[in-house]
Formats: sequence, C-alpha cells, structure tokens
Amino acid sequence: MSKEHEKGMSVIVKTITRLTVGLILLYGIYILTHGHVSPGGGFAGGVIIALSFVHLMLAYGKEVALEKLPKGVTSFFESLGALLFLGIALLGFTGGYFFLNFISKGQPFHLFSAGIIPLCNIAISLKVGAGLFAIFVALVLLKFDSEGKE
Amino acid sequence: MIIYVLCLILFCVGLYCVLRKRNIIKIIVGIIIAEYAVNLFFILVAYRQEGRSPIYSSTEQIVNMVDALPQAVVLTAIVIGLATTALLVALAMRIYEKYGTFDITKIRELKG
Amino acid sequence: MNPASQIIPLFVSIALAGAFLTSILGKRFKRLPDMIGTVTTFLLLWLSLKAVATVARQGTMIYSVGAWKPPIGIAMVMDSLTSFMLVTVNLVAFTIALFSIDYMKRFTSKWKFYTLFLLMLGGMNGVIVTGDIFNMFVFLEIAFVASCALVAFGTEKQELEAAFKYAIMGTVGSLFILLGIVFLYSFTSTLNMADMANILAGKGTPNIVLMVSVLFIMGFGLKAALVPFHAWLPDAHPSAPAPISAMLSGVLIKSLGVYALVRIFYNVLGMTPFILDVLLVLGALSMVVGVFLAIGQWDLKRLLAYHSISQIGYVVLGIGLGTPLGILGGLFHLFNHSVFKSLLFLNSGSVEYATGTRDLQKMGGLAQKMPVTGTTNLVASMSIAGIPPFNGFWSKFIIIIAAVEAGRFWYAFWAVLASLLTLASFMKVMKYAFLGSLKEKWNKVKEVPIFMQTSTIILALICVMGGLLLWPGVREIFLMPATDAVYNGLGYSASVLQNIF
Amino acid sequence: MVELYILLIFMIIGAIIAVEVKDLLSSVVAVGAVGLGLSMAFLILKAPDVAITQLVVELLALIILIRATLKRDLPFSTSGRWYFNTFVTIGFVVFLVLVSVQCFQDLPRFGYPLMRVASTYLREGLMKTGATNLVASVILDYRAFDTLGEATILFTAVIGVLAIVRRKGRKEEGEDVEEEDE
Repeated sequence: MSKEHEKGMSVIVKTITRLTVGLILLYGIYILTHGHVSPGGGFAGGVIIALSFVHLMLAYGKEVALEKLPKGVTSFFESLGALLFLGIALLGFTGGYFFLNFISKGQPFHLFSAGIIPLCNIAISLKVGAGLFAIFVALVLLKFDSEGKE
Repeated sequence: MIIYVLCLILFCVGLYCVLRKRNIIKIIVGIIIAEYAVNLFFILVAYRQEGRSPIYSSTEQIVNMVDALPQAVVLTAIVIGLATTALLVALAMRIYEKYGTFDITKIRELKG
Repeated sequence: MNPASQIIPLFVSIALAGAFLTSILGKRFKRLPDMIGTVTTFLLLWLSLKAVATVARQGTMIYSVGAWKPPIGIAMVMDSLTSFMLVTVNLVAFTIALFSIDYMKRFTSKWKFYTLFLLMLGGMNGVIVTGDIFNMFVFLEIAFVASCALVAFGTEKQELEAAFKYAIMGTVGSLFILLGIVFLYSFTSTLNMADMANILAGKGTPNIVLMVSVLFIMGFGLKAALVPFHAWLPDAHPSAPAPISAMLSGVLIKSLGVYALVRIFYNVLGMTPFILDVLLVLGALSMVVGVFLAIGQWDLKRLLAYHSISQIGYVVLGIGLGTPLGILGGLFHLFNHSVFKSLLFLNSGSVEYATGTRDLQKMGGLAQKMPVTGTTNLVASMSIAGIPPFNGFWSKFIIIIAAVEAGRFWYAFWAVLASLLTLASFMKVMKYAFLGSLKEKWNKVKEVPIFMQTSTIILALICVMGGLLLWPGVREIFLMPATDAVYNGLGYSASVLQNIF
Repeated sequence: MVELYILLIFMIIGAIIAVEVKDLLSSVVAVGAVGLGLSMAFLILKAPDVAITQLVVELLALIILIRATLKRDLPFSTSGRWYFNTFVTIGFVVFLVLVSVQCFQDLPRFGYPLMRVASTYLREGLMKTGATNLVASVILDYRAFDTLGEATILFTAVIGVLAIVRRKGRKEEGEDVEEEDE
C-alpha cells in the first residue's frame, strides 16, 4: 500500500493492538486445541492466528509484522503443516489403513482424547495460519505500477 | 419449502451478478454470494425440527441432534471458496496492474 | 480386505507428497524439483500399469479410507475404467515431466511450476480413484485451482486475462456441480456413489434427477469445454507454458470433464435416452464448430486448442451413442487424443523454444533444422487427421462405424466431415511450419535439447503403435474391460457394494 | 423459525445492494454484511462450527477484497447497455428458479431430513472416535480424506498466488533471476 501505511496507524490503534493481539493469538490456540470437544477446530484456529498477524501488520506496518514472522518462515511452516498432515495419514498404514485413527481414543470430554484428531487440528492450523498470512503478505507487497495505462 | 426458494433467490442474485456485470470485482462479489447460497442450502437440508447442535455435553443428555455430515462438508466447501477467492483476487490485481482497469470490456486482447 | 488394494491410496498420496517436498526443498537445491517431478511421475506410471494388471486379474477393488466401511467413510474404487484413466493420465504426465526439465529453464521459479504440476496431477488422480461424490468435487477443485495458476504462470498480459476467464468459468461450473451434489444428498442422504446409485434406482426417476442431470451437464460441460460452454478453452490452453497446454488439452479436460460425466451419468444417475440425445447433440456440435473455428487460425497453439474442442466432441459423441462399440470408440479416442494432442502441444513448445514464435506465417522449412520435431509432428498430424496406420484412424473409424450401426447416419456424416477438415487444417500446419523452403532468419535454429526429444519420441512411438491396443488378446486387458465398466451402468453399484460386505 | 426468514430476506437485500451499488468499496462491505448474516443463520441452524469458520473466513476475505479495491483511480463500476446479455441472463435465471421449485417438492420437507448415514455418525461417533464434537469426528476421522483435500487446496492457492504475483515470469536461459519471496 502507500507510504503512510508503512509507518502504521495512529498511536491509539497501536496501543490497543498491542493489548489485543496477544489475546487474539491465545484465543486462536484455544480454539484449535479444543477442536474435538467444543466448536472450532484447526481451520478456524488457524485463520484466527493468521488474523492476529494480519492485525499486527495493519496497525504497525509490514516491517514489524514481517520481523515477527518472516516470509521464509511462513512458507516453511505451511509446507511443514501439509507434510505433517499427510504424514499422519500415512502413519495410519502402520495399522493397515490410510488415515486410520491409530492412537487410543482416551477419555471423552478431555483435552487428550480422540486419537489423531487433535494432532490433525494442530497440523491444519499450522498450514492454514501460515498459508493465509502468506497470501495476505503477497497481495500487500504487490505494487501497482499500472503499466497498461499509457 | 419457502425457505429453499429464498435461498435459491440468493443464488440467482449471485449468478446474475457473475453473468451480467462487467467489473472484475463485481464478478468476484457475485461468485462469493453464490457460494454463500450453496453453503446455506446444504446446512438447510440438514436441519431438524427442534434440533440441537451435534456436540455432546458432559452434564446433560442431548437428543435430536442435527445432521453432522453436511456441516463437515460445508466446512470444506467454505475453505474451497476462500482458496478460489484468494486466487481470483490475486489475478484481478495483476490484471489491474497490467491493463489499468477493472472493466472487462476494455480487457479484450483475446477473443474466445 | 484385499491386500492388492493397498496401492489405491498411493496414487493420491505419492503425488501430494512429491508436491509438498518440492515446495520445502526445491528453493535451496536447484536440480531437485526436476528429479522429484520425474521420479514421482514415473512411479505413478509404473503403479498404474500394475493396477491394470491387478484389475484384469481380480476385478473391482475397494479401499475404505480410515477403515470406515462405506457409506460411512470415503471409499476409493478401482475398476477397469479407473485403471484405464490412470494409465492415460500418468503416461502423459510422465512425458510432460521429462519435457519440462529443459523447457522450463525459460521461466523463473521452477519449483513453483513443479509443485503446481504435481498438485494438479494429484487432483486428477484423486478425481479418478474416488468413489465418493463430494470427494470427487474436492479433488476436482484442487486440479482446477492448480491449473488456473499454471495458465497464468508466464504472468504476461494475455496469460493473466486468459487465466481469469478460465477461473470464472470454472468456478461457475463448480458451483453448479456443488448444487447438484446438495440436491442429491438431500434426496438420498448419502454421498457414496455406489450407495447413491442403489437408492436412486429404488426411487424411480422423479423431477429431481432431471434437474441434477442438467446441473451436472452444465458443470462438467464447462470443465470439458463442450461447445456452448467452450469460450474459455481457446484462450486458456494456448496461454499456458507448452507442457501445461499439453497437460490441459491432453488429460485435464478429460479426467475432470468427460470421465466425471461418464462415471456419474452411466454409473450413478443411470443413463436415459434423453441424456444420451443431449450428449450426442453436444458432441456433434463441439466436433463441427471446433474444427470450423480451427481452420482460420494462424497461431499454432490456438489452432491446436480449437482442435481439442473438436476431438472432445468425438469422444462425447462415441459415449453418447450408448452402444458398446460406441463407448469403446469413445474411450479409445480419449486415450489416443491425449497422446497425440500432448505430442502436438509439446512440439509447438519445441518450435517456440527454438524460434520464439507461434505464428505459422513466420515459420517455414523447420523440418530441415529440427528433424526430430518435424518427424514426430508429422506422425501426430497424421494421427489426429485419421490416416490409416496411426492410432487416431482406428478410434475415429470405430466411432463412425458405431454411429452407422446405431442408425445415426447424420452423426456419422458429421464425424467424417470433421475428420476431413481436420486433415486440411493439419496439412496447413505441416506446409507452413515444417515443409517448404527454410527462411533466412531460421538458419541458426538448432534442434531442442535431449530430454525434450526423448519425450516427444516416446509419444510418437505410442501414436504409431496405438492401433495394436485393438489386437485380440491386448484389447481384453485394457480397452474392453473399461468399456464393460461403462456399459455395465448401474451394475457398478452392485459390484462395489458386494466388495464391502 | 421466523428469525431465519428475516435473516434470509436481509441477506437477499444485502446481496442486491452489493450487486447494484456503483461504489466498489460499498459493494464489498455489503458482501460482508451478507456473510455476517450467513454466519448468524448457521448459528440458528445449530451449526456452531460452521458459524465460527464462516465468520473468520468472512473477515479474511473482506480484508483481501478491500485490499484489491482501496485507492484505485477507478472506484466506480461503469454500467453499460448490454441488452442481449441481460435478456439471456434473466431468462436463464428465471428458468432455473422455475425448474428448481418443481424439484423442491421431491425433497424431504424442511426440518425433516432423511438421516440415513448421519444417524450412524450420531449414534456411534462418540464411542468410535472419542471426539465429543461430532463435526470434528466427521471431518478429521470419518471423512479425513476430504480434509486432506481441503488442506491441499489451500496449499495450492497459496503457491498459485505466489506464482501469479511474480514480477518476472520468463527469462533467458542461463540468466539468474533472484526471487523476491524467499
């Protein structure tokens, strides 16, 4: 975007962002880890995590946000999340089936239950959070020279 | 029945926008609306009268849950919609950069 | 469970694993994407040949993902039509991966190309092996999104415009398909295709099946570029890099469009005379309109793209006849077209690589400087035009015979006419591009690098030998079972369901 | 269920505004309103998972779309006379509505789905997968393969967007072009 964006927004916005961005991140992590006992899950959690970084970027400008989460790291996390998910799927072959829920189901209503479901949630949220942030960054960094106008 | 028709009208508004409008952003908007309508329709056909959401509770017995399968399927469909939208927006922005306009009648180098 | 069925999930997971690995490691090690691409596609080709042998021996195989019995979980189905399509897709994909090693040096970010290519391949394989209708939609979208990005891979003006057009048309098609799926789910309360066919057969043919049929014909017709829905194809296919044009024209429109149409209409909804007539009309229309539009083109790749529409028309015409011979011809032509159209697009890529132009009027006499490209292009041109010893002749011949046998004389006439016009159009290509006197400015043109030559030679050999697939003894393994699987119709559901319980 | 009807009518009005308003930014904001209405409709229809996801996806899609429309020298969409196209479009839409209304009579009545496969999930889901949230058990256990496809499609979109925004698509052979996104 334009120059004033790079410097970020006003002091009020920055202060409030500083207070809320941690909470948003924490909420995202809560949503994703409790995906199998309450509404939510890996996808929603991942998007919330991505939104927290988007929030940071909108308020402070791209330098601060990219310092916290550089682009190389995002694309690495993204591929890692995808590989992790596929890896969980392939580990099911140890029990004889693709995507078998091979871990013991545990006690219902507890955080550590439901076998592979929480692990899948974590893998998906890594992938989704990093991926959506990467899309956002790519679109923000796209400059407009408008070659076609002349 | 009437609710299905309302949902269909929403779909048709989106479709009309895609087919009729000449601005790239408007076309994307139309696709998003049509996607919403299809997702809503899927959840509508799964609803059960006096139903409860399909989540067990440790304190009370829940009966008469709504169909969980369409909800899972719609989650997937929403993500697919987001992915397509992101791609379309990226394309639109690049097109703007190259042509300097969002009007598809002016973007006519190719004639299909 | 059948131990041989363990190979079914590998078709998707190998391609996806290749894509993810390329995206992690491809940036640092420059040669690695080439290797991963070639090795992955070769592995998939080998596996699909193995699958043909297994299916010929054991019949239909089912794999239930996550050990959940269908219709509760997702089932993957491997019948003879599946293995037929897998061989077609992976054969073309392998030669294209080989071709891309040298060709894609002209583009930046090779690793992104290979990642998207493998994702597209994984998507197509997923569409083919799945037995679940929503799962089919998901993989269809993967292949579609990847192909959209690949069409715009050159990031020039026209490429972006073509990709946007393609993306809009494709998304509208997907919406129709999804709407059809919702109707079917509400009506049958299942997503498994075999189960759905079973229930639909028990309920007769109410209005809703007709509505769903119309939605699917629009949706998959958009993906297959049948004539009223074809407007995106002549822009999108030429704009992509040449290997991707080959992939799009060669296999993508078939696996996403024709295969899905055949599978759903023959095996799930049940074919009715009305739908057959619609398919016949659409097929004949595509065949004739495509070839008429192709004749006037001077851009080599655009000309080939219009011929794709025309040849898809042949395939749909054969399938729409509804007789065993017609289906055999249609499927055989599907295989042949994917081979010779990929070869033609790869050759157009070779010409572009060597000379930098796609305009036929600027070329001339290139066969002297590029003997391999010239020869393979001659083979492919004769094949697509239907000159006797080559594979294209046999499949067109079967389709025409089948049309006559079914009493559809007009359709046979249109098929012959389109074939003659195709011949004329490719004589033009050979005359202007490869034969004649060499122009001054092409004196320094060299033959393309070795990997590009290898892949075109492989495809040309298949074009020459393709007719052998009809040889008694060979056809019982490859073509006839696939035809039976289609003609079997609603027997699909019985053969799947008896494997589960 | 009255609230559902009101919400749907609100969404339709929002959609019509989004389609017809000239200012692109207003159009995008109106889509946001439609999306929020959709999220509320999901809540009324007892689909909290979908509602949460719809809400956050809506936010992200809005941010991306606003990014595309902000500070353009062409903030207004031009409308032209396009009679043939309008005629065909309206004809097609009316046809679709008429045919669909016939089909709705074949569907099970609203509020009374068939629940063939779904009753298995509801009956056995907790026991067989251990997840209290049955939607989670469906997307990550019963139909986990779909979710793999979903994750892959997002991955595809990311790589696709990164490929599309490259500054320079082609190069001469041997030329070294450094990539901006590494």
